Amino acid sequence: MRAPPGRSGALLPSAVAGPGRFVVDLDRFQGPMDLLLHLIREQDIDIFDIPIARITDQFLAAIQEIHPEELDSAGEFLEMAATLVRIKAQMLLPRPPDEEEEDPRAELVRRLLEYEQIREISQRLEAAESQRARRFPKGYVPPRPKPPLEESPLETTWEEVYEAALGVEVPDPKAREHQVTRRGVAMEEKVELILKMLPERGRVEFSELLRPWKEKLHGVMTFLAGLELARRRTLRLRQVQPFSELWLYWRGEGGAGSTGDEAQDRAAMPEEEGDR
Amino acid sequence: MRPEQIVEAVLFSSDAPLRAEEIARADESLDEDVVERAIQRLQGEYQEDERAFEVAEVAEGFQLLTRPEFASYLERFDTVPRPSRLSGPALETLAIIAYRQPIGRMEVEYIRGVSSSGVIRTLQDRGLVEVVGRAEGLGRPLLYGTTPRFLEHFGFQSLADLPRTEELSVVLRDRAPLTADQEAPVDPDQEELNLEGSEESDPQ
Amino acid sequence: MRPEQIVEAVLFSSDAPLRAEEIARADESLDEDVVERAIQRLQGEYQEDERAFEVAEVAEGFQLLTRPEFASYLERFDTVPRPSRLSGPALETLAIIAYRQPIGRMEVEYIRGVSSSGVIRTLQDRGLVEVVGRAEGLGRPLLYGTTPRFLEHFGFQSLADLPRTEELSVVLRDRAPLTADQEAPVDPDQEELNLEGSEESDPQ
Repeated sequence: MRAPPGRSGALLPSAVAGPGRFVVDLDRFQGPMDLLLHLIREQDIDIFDIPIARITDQFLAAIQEIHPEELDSAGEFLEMAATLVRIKAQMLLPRPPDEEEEDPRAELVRRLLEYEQIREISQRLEAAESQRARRFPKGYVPPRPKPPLEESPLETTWEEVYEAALGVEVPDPKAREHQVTRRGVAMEEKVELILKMLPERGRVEFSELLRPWKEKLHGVMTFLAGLELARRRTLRLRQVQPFSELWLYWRGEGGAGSTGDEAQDRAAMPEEEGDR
Repeated sequence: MRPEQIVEAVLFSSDAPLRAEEIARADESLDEDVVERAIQRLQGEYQEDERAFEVAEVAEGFQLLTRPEFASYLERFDTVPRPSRLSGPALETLAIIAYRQPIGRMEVEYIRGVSSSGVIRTLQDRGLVEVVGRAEGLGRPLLYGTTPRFLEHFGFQSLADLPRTEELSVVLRDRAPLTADQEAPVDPDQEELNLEGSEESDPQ
Repeated sequence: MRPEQIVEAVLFSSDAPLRAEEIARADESLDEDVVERAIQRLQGEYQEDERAFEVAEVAEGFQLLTRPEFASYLERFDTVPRPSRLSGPALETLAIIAYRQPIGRMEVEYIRGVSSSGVIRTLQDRGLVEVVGRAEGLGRPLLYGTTPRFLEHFGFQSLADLPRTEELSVVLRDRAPLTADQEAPVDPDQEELNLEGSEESDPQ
C-alpha cells in the first residue's frame, strides 16, 4: 500500500510504446517532480544539460494519461508542464550576447536536485524507521491514576487554532444532508413519523414504529420523540406493566399540525438556528 | 537464543498477559514445559538481582509487572503533568465553537461533516469548552461555548479579540445561518440581512 | 530502594522515552547525575545478564527496548503492537521539514511539487511535526519543525543523528537562488567545482 519514495527508477520499466514515447503509470508518482526526475534519470540524461524539448514532449505525453477525475493532482502536473513549455520557449530565443544571462533551465535543475536529495533522505529515514521497528517498547504499562487533563499544560498556540479556523469552509448542504439526517436528526424524523401515524389511527404500538429498522439508535430516538411529544401533550404513553408493550395514544388537537411543520423545518437543519 | 531470553522478550513487549502455550509459539525450540521452566528461571533471576519487576501470574497468563513496593515512586512520578497538544480535529472543533458560540453539537457536526461528540468531550475535559446553555426547541440540545481558561490560555482579553479577517470563511466570520435551503451568503449585504435574524446572546 | 531500582521501575512503566531529569522526579533521592549513573549501571547489568532488552538512548531520553535480534520472535505475536510505518509522501514531507526547519507549508510544496497541507496535518496529528513559529512577511505563514516524537519514531537520539547531507550521493549547491553570475554548469567537472561552494546547512 505504501509507496516508498524514490522507487521510480527501479520499479518502473518505462515501456517505450513508440519512438521516444513513454508510457508511465502516473499513480506511481508522488507528483510532477517525481515524474520529471524519473524521465531524466531513466534516460541517463545529464541533469545539467537537459534536452528540454524532448523532456517536455515526454512529460506532456505522460500526463495525457491523467484521468479527468484526478483533476486535483492533474493541476500540479499541468503547472509543471507549463513551466517546461515556458523554458522550452526561452531556450529558443536567441541568447543575448552578454554572457551574464542565466540559463533558463537553472532553477528547474536546482529544484530537481533538491528534490532528488530529499528523496534520498526520505529513503534513509525509511531505513531508520525499519531499524527502529525491530526494537519493541514495553508492551503493557499498568494504568496509574492520570492527572486530570485540565491540569496538564497545553502547548497548543492560538496560531494553530486559527490555522484550523481558516480551514473551515461553508458546508455544502447537499453534501451534508444525508449525513446529518442519518446521524442526529433521527429524533425529528421520529417525531414526524409518529405525527403521521398517530392522528388517523388513534393509538400505535411502539414496536410497530420500530419495525422497519434494526439499529438500536432508532429505538432510542423513537422513544425520545415519544417522550418529547408526551411532554408537549400531543400524545400519552401507556404501558400496562414493566416490559410489556408500550402504546402511544393520540391526545387529539394539541397543535399537532403546527408541531409537524416545525419538525419539518428543523429536520432540514441542525438545532442551533432552530428558534430564529 | 536461550529460551529465557525469548520468553523475556515476548513477555516484555506483549500488551496483554500470555499463557505458556501462547508464548511457546514464538519459536520451534519452545513448548509449554520449556516456557514454564524458563519463566521459573526468570523469576529466580529477577528476585536474586533485585529487579524492580517480576513475572506476575494473572488469570489469563503471565505478565511482567513492576513489583508493588515501587508503586509510590510511580505515582509520584505520574503526578507531574506532561504537556500535550490538541489534535487536528480538536483544533478545528475548538475554532468552530470559539467563533460560533453558543453552538450545539449538531451544528458543529454539520460544519465539520463528521461526528464530534468525542472531540467536544475532550475539549470539555481540558477546560477549554463548557456547556453555556440549552437551545430552545425539540430536545433542548446543549449549547457549548469557550471558557475563561480558553481566553487565558490563548491570551485574549475577551471574545471580541478573536481575529475576524477576510481570510475566514463566512461560516466563522459572521455566524451565517446554516439552513440547507438557504444558500451560503456570498453578497455582503445579504449577509447583513441574515445576521439581523440571528440575535444570539452575547456569549460573555 | 537503590537508585537503580527506582530508575528501573520508572523506565519499566513508561511506554515513551524519558529524560534523566524527568526520571529524577520519582524520588527526592534522585537527581540528573544519580539517574545517569544508575542508567549506566543498569546498562551493564542487562548486558552481563543477557537480558532481552536494553536501555536505549532515544529522543534525548532513555527507553527500555528489546534488542533487535529478538524482532523475528516478536513480529508474529498478536499481542505485540506493531510499530506503524509512514507513507511515502509522509516520509518525503518529514525529510523536508527535518532538514529545513523551521519551514513553511508553501516551501514544502515548492520542493515536493505537490500540495502538502493534508500530509502536514497528518504529521501534526501523529505528533511528528509541530508549529514552531511564524515567518515574517505577508500573511505571517506558520513554520513547522520536528518534535521529540519524530526522533523517537526513527530511533534518533537527536537531530544530529540525521544523515549528514555530505554523506548523500546527491549534493546540493547553496540554496540561495542562482544569480546571474552563476551559470548553470554544463561540464560535469565544472559541477564539482560549483558544488564545493555548497554550504548545505547542518540539520541542527
